[in-house]
Amino acid sequence: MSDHLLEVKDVTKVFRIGGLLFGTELVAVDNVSLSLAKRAPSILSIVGESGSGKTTLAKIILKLQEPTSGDVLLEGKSIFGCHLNRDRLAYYRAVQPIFQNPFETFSMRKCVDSYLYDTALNLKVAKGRKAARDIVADALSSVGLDIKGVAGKYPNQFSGGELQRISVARGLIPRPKLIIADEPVSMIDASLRMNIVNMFLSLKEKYNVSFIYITHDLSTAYYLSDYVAIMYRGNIIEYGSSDQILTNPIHPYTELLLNSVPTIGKKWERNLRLSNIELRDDKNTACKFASRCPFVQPVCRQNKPPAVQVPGEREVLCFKPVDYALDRTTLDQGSEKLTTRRWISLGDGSC
Amino acid sequence: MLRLSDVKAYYLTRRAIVKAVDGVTLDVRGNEILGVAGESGCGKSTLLKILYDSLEPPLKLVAGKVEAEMKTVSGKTLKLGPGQIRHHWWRFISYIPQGSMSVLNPVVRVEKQFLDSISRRHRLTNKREIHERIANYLNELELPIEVLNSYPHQLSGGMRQRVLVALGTFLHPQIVLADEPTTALDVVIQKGILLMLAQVQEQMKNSLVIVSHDIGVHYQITHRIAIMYNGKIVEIGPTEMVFKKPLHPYAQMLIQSLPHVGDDKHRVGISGRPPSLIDPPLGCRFAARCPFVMDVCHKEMPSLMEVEPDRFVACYLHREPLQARKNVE
Amino acid sequence: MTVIFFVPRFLPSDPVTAALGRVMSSGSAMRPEEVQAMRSTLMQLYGLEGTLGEQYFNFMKRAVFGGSFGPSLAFYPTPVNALIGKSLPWTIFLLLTSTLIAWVVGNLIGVLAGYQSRRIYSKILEGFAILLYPIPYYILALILIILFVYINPIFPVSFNVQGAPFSLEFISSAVFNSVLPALSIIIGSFGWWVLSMKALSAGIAEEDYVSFARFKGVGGPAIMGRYVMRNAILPQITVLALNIGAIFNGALIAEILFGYPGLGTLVYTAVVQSDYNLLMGTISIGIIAVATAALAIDLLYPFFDPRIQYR
Amino acid sequence: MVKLNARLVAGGFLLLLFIIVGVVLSRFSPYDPRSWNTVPRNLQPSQAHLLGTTSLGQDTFWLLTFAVQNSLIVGVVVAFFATTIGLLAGLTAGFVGGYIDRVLTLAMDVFISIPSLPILILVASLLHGKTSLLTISLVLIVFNWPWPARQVRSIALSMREREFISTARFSGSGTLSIIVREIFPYVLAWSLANFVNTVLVAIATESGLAVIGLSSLEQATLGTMIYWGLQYQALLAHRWWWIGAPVMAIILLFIGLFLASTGFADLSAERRGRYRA
Repeated sequence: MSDHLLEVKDVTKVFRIGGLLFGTELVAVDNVSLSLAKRAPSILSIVGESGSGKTTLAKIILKLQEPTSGDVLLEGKSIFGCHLNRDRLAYYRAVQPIFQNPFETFSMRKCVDSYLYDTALNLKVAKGRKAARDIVADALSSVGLDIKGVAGKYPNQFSGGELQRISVARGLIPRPKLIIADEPVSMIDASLRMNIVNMFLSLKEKYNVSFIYITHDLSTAYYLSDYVAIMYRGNIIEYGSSDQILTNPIHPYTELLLNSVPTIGKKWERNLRLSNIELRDDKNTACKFASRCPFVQPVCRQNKPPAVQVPGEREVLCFKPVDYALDRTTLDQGSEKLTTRRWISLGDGSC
Repeated sequence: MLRLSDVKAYYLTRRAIVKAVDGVTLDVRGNEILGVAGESGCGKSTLLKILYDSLEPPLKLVAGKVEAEMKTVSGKTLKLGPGQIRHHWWRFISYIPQGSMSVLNPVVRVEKQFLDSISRRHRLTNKREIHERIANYLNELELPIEVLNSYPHQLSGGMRQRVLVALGTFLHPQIVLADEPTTALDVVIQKGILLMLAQVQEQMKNSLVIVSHDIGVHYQITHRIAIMYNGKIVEIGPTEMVFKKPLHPYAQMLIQSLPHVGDDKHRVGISGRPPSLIDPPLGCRFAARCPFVMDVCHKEMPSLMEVEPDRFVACYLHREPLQARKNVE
Repeated sequence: MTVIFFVPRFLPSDPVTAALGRVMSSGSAMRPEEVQAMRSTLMQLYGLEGTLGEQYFNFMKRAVFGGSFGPSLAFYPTPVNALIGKSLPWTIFLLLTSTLIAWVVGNLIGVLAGYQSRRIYSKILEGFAILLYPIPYYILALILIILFVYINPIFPVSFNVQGAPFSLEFISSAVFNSVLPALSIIIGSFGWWVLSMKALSAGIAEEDYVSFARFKGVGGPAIMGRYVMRNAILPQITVLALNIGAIFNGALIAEILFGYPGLGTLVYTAVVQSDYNLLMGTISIGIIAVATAALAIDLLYPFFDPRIQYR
Repeated sequence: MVKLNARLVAGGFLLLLFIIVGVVLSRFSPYDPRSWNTVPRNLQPSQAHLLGTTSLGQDTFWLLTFAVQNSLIVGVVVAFFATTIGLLAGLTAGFVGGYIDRVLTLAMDVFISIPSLPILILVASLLHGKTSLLTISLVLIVFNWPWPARQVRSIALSMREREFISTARFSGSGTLSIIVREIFPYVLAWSLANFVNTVLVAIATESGLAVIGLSSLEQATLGTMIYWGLQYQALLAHRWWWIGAPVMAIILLFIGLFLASTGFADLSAERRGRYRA
């Protein structure tokens, strides 16, 4: 058996936009690899802005879309390999989703609890309706809800926060090893958001379940996760433990993101200029961030940046640390600005 | 500039009366950025409709006064009430909506949509002159001129929102209302647009009202902030002060619940949920979720009172008005 | 859409037997060899020799590339093409003018009713359209005939054009005679345009860009024209392409009832006279014409909608 | 509670009237509608003959009840099969997608853009005189399934991406169960509206064909009544009731059907709107 719970291997997803003749191709996910260790439950955040491919990646892991190339392994077995019903149900027992919009998670024409019973019965967690009721009640109480308050009600009778709890409860029924939560709190009011986020933390401990938390919000990602992967236009440009990445970013894009978060207690410097170039058709042979990067070098416009291993289980998709490691002096001559950057000190002693 | 006194505006539908704004007193001052913060369904967008004088059935102004003071070109001051403000839309007061795809006419070029808004309000009649002025203004805001010749779908979300800011401020209105101007935009673009708004306000020295659910946004660029809860303003004061020492329990808990990068403190949300706007409780709207709740809180809604210079709060924990305290001293 | 050309394949077969049956049932006794000879003659005339594939190939060769449907039997030896050539312009003239008038007027009224859907006049207009829309063309035609031919004889009973071709008298009498058939098509399709345009523009009037335009201080007529109408008319173009077949159906019957010398009447003649070649020809031409019109509208659509670009 | 709207009530009332006239009343007819000369010819409306009699010696009123019945049968049969086939085809195309979707969509577009009447005329003339209501119904079904199919397909396509479908999948539900339990409730009200509308279209087309004498002439439908009336120059002879009765019946029936159809459509829109709010 593999010692990885989940492995995403070189996954690429290309969409065709428009008709067969005049369409263009869009690389939504570009050669992404990720893994989650099995030994202890962990929370991995995939952070990115709209169009970064994070939701597509989530859909691929959830088998809702097939990758153009690459594979996803669950405990060493490809999730796309077999089409037997038995395998399908086994997959659903191991992986469960939580969606962004709680009002869309359940059909408006059905009672919410029917989904919970379906899950318990179809996934063979419970034999018969009576046993299912106990399991459903149990799952609901673990998210702080009472089965009596849920039974026979339609989605429009709940608030967004309550529905999201029910959605989590449904996902918990088969005792999955992994929950994929796609922006689970972005539609939830700020005052209630932390209740859901804290719930994830306690569920991780209580039920030994790992989470992949997909978000655009760096502060909850920092609060919640053990590991963070930053996505930019289909690539994971920086990966590592959340502490390291979010307090000491290497990639210029991560840094730009962090500086743009409207944090309370830290006023923005008023120096941001938005580019007027509509980023659409950069060549695929350059760093995708090159046109926005304040530290751009000629090499960034000519070559794809490599994935560089940085000590401490970190990986960065950028020329910055490479150049530093290879030839610090040439780079110093090339750009004076770069020598003042913080990442230089990070490289000290380790590279 | 614009003052609301004890305004109540309800949605009168056949099924129920939704008391979206239920007794709000607020004034928008000259040369300031005022933030209106609140969660979904707290009445902040209804408040915006009142400020913009765009009440349409089933929304109705039930009680209270809305007064605006407009400075005319000749330097006189004109008093305007509800139903009159709308005659000065775009010239005296303008509106920047959320920059979604749907606020610009999809089949008309951007320039034409610019011209729409000024042809009736502006003295300029020469087409080339207007074009020149628009081009200059876009230049000032560092926007490419090509956007004028584009259709909305050809622009990215961030660019569309910048066009909307330009559109709303082109005639130098005395009041600009921005409704969730950066919601659904990426953080980097959000920062750029908020800074752009702040810069424009700084140059024009007019009033900018920003409505947003994201209190981080308010912290970054507003001068004063009004926090709404369930159809009422619970706290209002200078932004810096409110964030440093929030007085209303709701404001306190809300600000404290937000996590920050690099801060490992355990954060908790507020339990429970806001009461319904159809059938609000008799007393304080926050009483059911408030950890400091007292008997009196359930009996009567506390009114907004000035408890420190320029700081107003509606809570029985801060019952001693500033005036009374001064007298004692 | 262009697969229309395959339609002749759908034909349930053996018109020959049917024709023979008619000849025989008309009383004249025939010897078997005569029957056989007649059969093969008919087969040849109808282009029904050989396997289905050969037939298809022959038909296509004759009809599509040669542009010929053979001679008419009823008006032997006039070729079918000549007959169609004479009647097609009439149908096109009738269909084009009446569809255009109905579409334009219907859409104008529809946008008016939709933009101010709460006003009483728009409710009255809508009610009027609801009463008109479900009534089929031929019923309207009958009502018009009853009203304006019998009760109130303004128009002649049968179609009657005078004067040399394209003289003033000819044109005016042609127009005069076309009023009733055109009116039946206009009234018949008008209700639909009003109703669909009303629904569309009422939806668009709720769009953010319309309320934003109002907030910008744009005047009512400009909003209705540039914002509501401009956006609502686009789907109506597509709907026109889809509905042209149904309108053509209606026009066929209206023509027959009014004795209008178009394709419909020709079809009817072919049916009554059991003129198989003529029938095939008229129907193929009709279907091809409708499909071409629909295709043309579809192809023109991107010119109206800036959101669609062929890159 | 489902709140009935005014259109549905008005339309339903008219339809009920026709069902009573066509289905119930026709059973009490004192005459056989198919035989001629059972009553004196060309009588003006009177107490004995409510709507007069025809030149063929039939009682117009009782003939009308049979005509309504036959027309309704054609309409309902066509609408039932067309809607069912359309629903299945649309769901298959929208939900299965891929190659099947492309073929079905092509077929839908072809059938929609071909005018149906010429084909019907062709069929009718080939079967010369032996046209039965059944064959006409069959052709009408062929031409009427693509409309609902197209609509259902687009509904299914948009639904496929909805999150609650994924929720059902992750609850272990199979594709069939998802179609039946998740998608069907959303399509149902719309299908009802389409069903009623197809009844209208089917009756209209059949009558149109009948008016020019190309439908089954033995069986009385609203269209054949008009045909015989025209054949016997009822208009020239100013026998208004003969043609007027079926014309009025068609107008009222169609207005009723149309009101009911839009009423159902409004109803489904309203319900969707209410839940969304």
